Amino acid sequence: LEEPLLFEIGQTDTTGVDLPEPAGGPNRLGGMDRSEAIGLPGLSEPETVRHYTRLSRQNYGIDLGFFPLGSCTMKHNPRLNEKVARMPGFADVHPLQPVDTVRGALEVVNELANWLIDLTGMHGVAMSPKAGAHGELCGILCIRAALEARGDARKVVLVPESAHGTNPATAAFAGYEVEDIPATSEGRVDLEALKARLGPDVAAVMITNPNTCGLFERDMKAISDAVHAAGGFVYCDGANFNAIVGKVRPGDLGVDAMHINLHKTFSTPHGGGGPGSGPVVLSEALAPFGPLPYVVRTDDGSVQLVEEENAAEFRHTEAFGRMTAFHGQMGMFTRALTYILSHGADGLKQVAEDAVLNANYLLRSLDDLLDAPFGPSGPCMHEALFSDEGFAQDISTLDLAKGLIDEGYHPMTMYFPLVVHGAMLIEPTETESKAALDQFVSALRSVAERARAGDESLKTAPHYAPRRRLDETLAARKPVLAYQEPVAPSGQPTMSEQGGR
Amino acid sequence: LEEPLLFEIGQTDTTGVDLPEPAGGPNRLGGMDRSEAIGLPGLSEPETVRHYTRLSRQNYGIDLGFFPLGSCTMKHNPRLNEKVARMPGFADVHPLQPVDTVRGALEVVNELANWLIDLTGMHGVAMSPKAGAHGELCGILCIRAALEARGDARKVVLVPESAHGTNPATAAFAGYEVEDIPATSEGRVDLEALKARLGPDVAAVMITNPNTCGLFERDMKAISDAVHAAGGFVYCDGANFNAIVGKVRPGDLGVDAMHINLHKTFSTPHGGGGPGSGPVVLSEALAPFGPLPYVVRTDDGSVQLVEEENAAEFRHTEAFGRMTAFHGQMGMFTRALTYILSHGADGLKQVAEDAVLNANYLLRSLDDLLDAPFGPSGPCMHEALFSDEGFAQDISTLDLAKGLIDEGYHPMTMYFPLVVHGAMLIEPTETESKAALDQFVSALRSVAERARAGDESLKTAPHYAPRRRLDETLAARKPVLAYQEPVAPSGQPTMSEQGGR
Amino acid sequence: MRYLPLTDTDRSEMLAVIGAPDVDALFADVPEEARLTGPIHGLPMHASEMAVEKHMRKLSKKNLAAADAAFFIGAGAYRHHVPASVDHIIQRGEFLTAYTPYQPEIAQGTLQMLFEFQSQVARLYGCHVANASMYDGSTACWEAVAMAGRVTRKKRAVLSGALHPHYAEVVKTMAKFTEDEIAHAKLALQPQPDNDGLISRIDDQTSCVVVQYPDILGRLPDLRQIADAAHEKGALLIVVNTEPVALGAITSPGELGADIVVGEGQSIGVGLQFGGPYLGLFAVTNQKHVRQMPGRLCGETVDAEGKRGFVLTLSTREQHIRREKATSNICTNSGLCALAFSVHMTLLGEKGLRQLAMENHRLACIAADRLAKMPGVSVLNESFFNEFTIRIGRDAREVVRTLADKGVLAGVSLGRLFPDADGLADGLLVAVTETTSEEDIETLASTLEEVLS
Amino acid sequence: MRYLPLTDTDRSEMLAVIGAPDVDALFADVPEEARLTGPIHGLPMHASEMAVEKHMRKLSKKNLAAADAAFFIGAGAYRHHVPASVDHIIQRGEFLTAYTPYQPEIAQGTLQMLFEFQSQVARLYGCHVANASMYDGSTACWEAVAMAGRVTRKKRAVLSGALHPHYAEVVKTMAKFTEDEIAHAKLALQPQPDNDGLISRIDDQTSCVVVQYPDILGRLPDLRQIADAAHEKGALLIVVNTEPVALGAITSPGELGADIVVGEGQSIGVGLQFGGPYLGLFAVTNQKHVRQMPGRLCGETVDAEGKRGFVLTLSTREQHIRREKATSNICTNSGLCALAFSVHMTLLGEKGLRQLAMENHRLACIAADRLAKMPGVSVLNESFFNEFTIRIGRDAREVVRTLADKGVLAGVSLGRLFPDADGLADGLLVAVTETTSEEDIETLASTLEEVLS
Repeated sequence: LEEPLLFEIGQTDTTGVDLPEPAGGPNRLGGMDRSEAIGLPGLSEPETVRHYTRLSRQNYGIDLGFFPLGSCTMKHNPRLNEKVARMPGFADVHPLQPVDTVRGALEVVNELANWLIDLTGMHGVAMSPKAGAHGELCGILCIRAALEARGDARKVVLVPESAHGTNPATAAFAGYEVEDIPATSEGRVDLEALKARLGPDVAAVMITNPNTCGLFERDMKAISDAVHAAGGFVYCDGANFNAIVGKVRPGDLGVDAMHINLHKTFSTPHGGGGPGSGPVVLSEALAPFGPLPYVVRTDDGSVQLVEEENAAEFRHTEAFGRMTAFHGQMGMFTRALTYILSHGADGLKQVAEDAVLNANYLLRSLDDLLDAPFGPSGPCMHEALFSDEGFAQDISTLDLAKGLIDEGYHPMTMYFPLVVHGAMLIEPTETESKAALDQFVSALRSVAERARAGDESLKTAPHYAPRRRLDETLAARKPVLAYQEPVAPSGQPTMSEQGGR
Repeated sequence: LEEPLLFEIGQTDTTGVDLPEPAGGPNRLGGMDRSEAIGLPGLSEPETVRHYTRLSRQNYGIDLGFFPLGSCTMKHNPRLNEKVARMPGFADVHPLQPVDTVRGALEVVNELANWLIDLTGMHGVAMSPKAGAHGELCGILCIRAALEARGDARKVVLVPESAHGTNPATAAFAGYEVEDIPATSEGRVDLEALKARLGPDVAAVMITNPNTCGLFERDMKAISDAVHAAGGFVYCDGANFNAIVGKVRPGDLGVDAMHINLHKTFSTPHGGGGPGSGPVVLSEALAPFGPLPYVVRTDDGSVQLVEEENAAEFRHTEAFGRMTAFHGQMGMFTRALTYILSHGADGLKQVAEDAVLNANYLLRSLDDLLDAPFGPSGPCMHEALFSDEGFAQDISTLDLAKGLIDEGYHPMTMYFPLVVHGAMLIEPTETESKAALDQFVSALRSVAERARAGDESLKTAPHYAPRRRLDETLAARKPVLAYQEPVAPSGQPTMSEQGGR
Repeated sequence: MRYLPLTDTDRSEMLAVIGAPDVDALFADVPEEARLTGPIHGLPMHASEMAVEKHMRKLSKKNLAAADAAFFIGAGAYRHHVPASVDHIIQRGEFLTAYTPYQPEIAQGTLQMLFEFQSQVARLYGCHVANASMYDGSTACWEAVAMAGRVTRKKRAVLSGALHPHYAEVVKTMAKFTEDEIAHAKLALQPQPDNDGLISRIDDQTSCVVVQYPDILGRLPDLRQIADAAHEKGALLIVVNTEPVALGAITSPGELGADIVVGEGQSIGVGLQFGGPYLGLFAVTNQKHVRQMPGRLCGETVDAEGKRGFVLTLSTREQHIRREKATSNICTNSGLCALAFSVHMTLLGEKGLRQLAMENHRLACIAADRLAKMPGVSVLNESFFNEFTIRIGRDAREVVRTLADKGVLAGVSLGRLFPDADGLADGLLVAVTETTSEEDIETLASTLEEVLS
Repeated sequence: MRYLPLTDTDRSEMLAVIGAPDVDALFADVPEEARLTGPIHGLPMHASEMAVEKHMRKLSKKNLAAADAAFFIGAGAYRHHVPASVDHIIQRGEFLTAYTPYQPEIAQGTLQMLFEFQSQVARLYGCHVANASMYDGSTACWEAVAMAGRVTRKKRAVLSGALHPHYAEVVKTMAKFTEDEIAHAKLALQPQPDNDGLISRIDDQTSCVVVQYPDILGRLPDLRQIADAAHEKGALLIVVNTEPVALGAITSPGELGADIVVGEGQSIGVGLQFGGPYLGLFAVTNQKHVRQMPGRLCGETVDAEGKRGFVLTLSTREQHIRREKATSNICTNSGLCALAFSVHMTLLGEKGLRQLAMENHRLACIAADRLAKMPGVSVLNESFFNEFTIRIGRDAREVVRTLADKGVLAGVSLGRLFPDADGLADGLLVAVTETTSEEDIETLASTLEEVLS
């Protein structure tokens, strides 16, 4: 049974709530009363539950199976975290309640901040960024604020070509010119080329470590030293922190700012595209410029939340501003802290080790059949990268990915990083069992054999999914972005026309 | 992907909880320490969630679609009810806590009891029965206790042949001989035949009203009067109370005892087969014999919970005993009360009306194509009954039902009641929309046309379900009721043998 | 009404199809004088979700939740930590809103789960086969007695005095009507169960002996001796267990000679819930007895393509087929609770169950040692798992109520459990689980000391 | 570790396949001196679910939950009743644990939901197209200003003084770096918004005018006049709404001339959550502006068999394709909150939304009338929806804190929102929703009277 659109089954006079009919009479709306219909369809509660339950069954999630999206870190989402986030003292408190009535919530922020600082070996943390990209922006703005504070108007940010798209977009958004850093043939930043480019115009270098080829940047400390010597700052994209949490602290490698994707490393749910949460840890040099609200460790070792009200008290008056209306993603903080406390310092180290072990196991279980361009570069970290080398002429990475869908799997990340042709980036995470990996390897090997043999049926895969291949070109060429009522057959009433002009 | 058995993927040394390793050393187990392995496989939490999520997707539920099981009353289960049942004051209290610490829980029992008494027009209610059949037993035992109290050793219980199988089983369990009551050609109890059978040996008549043919027993009052005149009692099977709640009170029709399936009328979830909950309302004549714990309305109109401790205080010393260890299905009481308060007296009446309206709409939308043996007997109540009359010779009701599965529906109740050949009993309930009914009618009509035309493919349906037809004969002939490890290939360790001697 | 999808327009259109002037015409068979004309007088009208939630929350807050107290109550229902994922899974609509799996092709989720559940219970109990669950431990206990009657064709059951008194009461209530004879020993406060007394009551007319393990005082009877005595007289041994966690630490009843093992499964996955719904477990050690078992059974089979699948089976024992000749009138099981049990047991696994059991025992030992040190208090038990009996030298009912006022739910007084018995009034049953902290134990001890002094 | 499935046996077998002696060999690229040798010193080790839950519950109980107080706080986040079914649906694993729908064939659930969400938001805002959501209202507000700059190729934004001060602060923070000019009027406590003052600041260099509706004081500006003035100078009108429930009662910004409508969607389905995650809404009235929009868009298309389906589209605007030339660096949306919003809005439907809005307004009128009667208290607003400003003749920050000690969360003092502004200190913003009972209003009034006297 296909599930129709809400707009095809709902009616504007149906409702799934029981509220009183408005009494009418005078009001205080200042003459702005709505007179036109809005056109919002409603459903009774049974119909609503069924509509969304059915829709959900058109989705694939980590609860259903292995979800090997490289760089996205699809790991198990513990249900304890969901339960904790719903405790009334967290879910049912307002961000503007008097501080004395939210002491426990602030303790959550502080406890989490404390862990993030300790795990990264940094000095302070800006908790408010709403997602990874927002955190990047926060970090780059800290760097710009620090440079401006010393009257240094540098204009360039260096970004490796293999970086996440958010890196250059962020630097540009913050008003910088973006220049590429080349990579070595083994998939790492070219230290010599980088050094050659450094100079008084370079504000910062943005490095992803472990990088998007799944490799650890061996020269990280040397890079940091060189950048610092040239008067710039080092931004580290922390999207892949899950590979090294508890094993190495970015602060020890000279990083000045790094965002942490709580949904990746600390398993807050992705929810079909968000919400994320991207706290940014900062070095001593950048900490004074962190935006409000901000969390800092004071001299006595305690951790304090700093807002506009108490910025002076904590000597945090150089904050570059505010990135969002309230305190940040509190609902994600409770989940992340719950996850961290569950694992503890020992468990988090095990997380990194098992994630890396799983990735290397996949790499070595597949590299006889799939080309691993950086296979000889040493062990991978949390993800394994392959190219489409060896596929039959007319079979693409996309075809292989869609073929995997027919095997019951979500595909890996495709065509990223851009430095590898037809890239396939596979990240197993630490929450997959060996049995699950073995089953996946066998499925992927079978599809890869077909790709090498030029099996034409791959080109029309998937065959067994809720939909066959969707026409993305049509969607972009003639965008239909909102429901519009079909022209009504004569005599039939139509639902109110789409609102607006 | 097929989901393997837990026993095929779990390991006895894997666990999804974090508990300390036992320290060893002396204990107080009195020498009963376990030495042998148990053989219980474990899974980590991610694997557990995935195992059961995948299993769940092999199931059909009311959340997924229309579930027209006649006599089973598959209606929407509001999520508010689930939320309320989990409030700590209900979920996290022990049945043996001092009474002063569970006043709110007792109020729930009392409030619900109050509603049940008012809605049925009865005198008292035994809340503890754990399910409908347990309630039936409770009611019959009340009757037997009442008869014994007056020294009357009657031996026979009369049951219509269309009754639920639980009715005769219950009467037999309570030590009675069971005799059939015949039905008229229009599908109701034959009043004259009943009167003729009544006598000093008849302890009770068990009537289902509305009956299992979906009809209201018009002569209910006359039946009751006749039974009472003959010194017997009237037990009413309340499984179908949902059809008349708020429209007529069984107490007004002379009923002495009736159980109420909270999961049917008041929408506590069926949960794949339970738990149920079957409070029994009692007439003034039977009320003194209701088992403990018991709820009674006192002279001042208040409602009181009576237990062993205070039985004397409430003059309830003739209780026939105790049916279960504790107070009954508290978790179902909170849900049922939540449901009742949501609907209110007006909404419950609407529930009955919409349930009956939906059933008659189905009856009249199908009776040109499907034989409705009691169609001429007047409006049906909450369910519509059809027979296999008109099907091609070799197509059965079972084939039609399995064909419906391929259309995306759960089949209706089949081969019940026994009085109709190839019976199909369809109960839409009040929580289905007209659009959902129309869609179902169209699907059922298409399958029915195929059944009439003798479409052979129906005989092997379902074709699109997680499983094709299952061999029930094999299951019963060679019962495999627990997992047994396959014989291990040589050299491989086996999991511990199945426990026991 | 938020749960009712029909609009007034729908209703009119449908009445037109039916050919009825109004909805009351559909109730024409109800005698006019019995028909209610409007909503029942004096009852409230429908209410919004918010209003109902507020009302129920208010009632909920009138109770002292176990989490908010120092908590030591057991006596047949135990407070254990249930992992959050258990509750998540049982709320999946596909499990929660499914019916009894009578259409196996679209109910493999429930059926495979039940098959796994049966296998888990059988292994836990050391039995051959378990059924797909029953209402609760007390009703399962009576079903076992009734089954023993069918198997042995005898009508005399011998009940241990240390059987949970509510269980005994249920058995006696039912036996009154089936005219079975129940021989029930009196309970005495002894450090060890009175096996000899029990055995002395077994005779040739005895269908079964019913023994609880651990027993109502928390003691651990050695079952082998009773099993031998029962079997010698042709009686079955029924063992009742109300704390399945114990079986992670002690030998299973099946291994010790029980013929039928029944019990309450609530400890694993289900929670306290003021007494219900709970989970009756029922298993037998002898395959030949399977067809005399009550309740549903799920079995393995194959589908038309030869794929493994599961179905409800042996239903010729059941009421919907056999009617008055059924082995029981039971119709529902406790499916959702069985699911919760099975999920929790899967999370535990053998390793976790053993750890959990030993952690319970460790804390119980700490509590017993702490209480034994108090003046005026003595620990009765020589052996126990996670629950034991103390004597406090005065009527425990009163003391329990006083402690409750101070936020300590100290246990169950034997006076409450056995209101008519002599010599038990100063006994207090104290249960300790992994949810009990050492701080809780200290709170119990110091508050009890305060009250007793 | 309950979340880690690998056993030590698995680990050894896998290392053998890899050909590594131990797991540390896999970290060979990490410089030895930076490698941590054991768990970080001073941090706690792993803990059981029960222990973590207890710890977090303790922290939770240190907060005063809104349900336990008389609650009147708004100022950009509103407490509404969220139906239980909303939370049930967002916890379905298929929604909760899915990724961004980059593989549309197996993500139609998320995609169809987003398409429905976009359609709902567009209609609610009276716009042509809405995106698939952003972080929150404040960041959506800045994105709108940035988009207006791209559309008009001008760099001067005029902000109403009655824009939420946190929103204005976010805009100003970002503008510092992009070197946009921000003209921001000062807020004065007037019964009506200062439209004339705002209009007087619009010039030919103005890219956009940003107006909040209802504004931060709860007032309802007539947007038509501002729209005309802005459009005359070639500027776009950006309307910010922080209370979507209001749009059930008042005319939508799109219908009144807005070019971009942004806002906070938290009121519908999401809950308070101490400030996040929330739900940024973003919509435009002019189809030509679609390609300048930030954030994800979901569009309709067909599959290879011609069946309708949905995909993320127009991604050439986005960072993962355009990198430094993207319209925004935004990468995630607020998908799960968008789902909650969409489910709640579906339950409401137009009928329910209007009822909800009018019930909010009705109760707010009762509260305003009640407070206006108090000595020393005056109501500022001539118009309002469910939030209004009162003046209490003394510093409201102190009064709010005193009331909180008495269990009354009375609202937000203007002094807290505008710490640097003059003349606002005695202002208190009071929000009233359907969750506010008339009893709560009475509690507020009487407690306030007690504190003020």
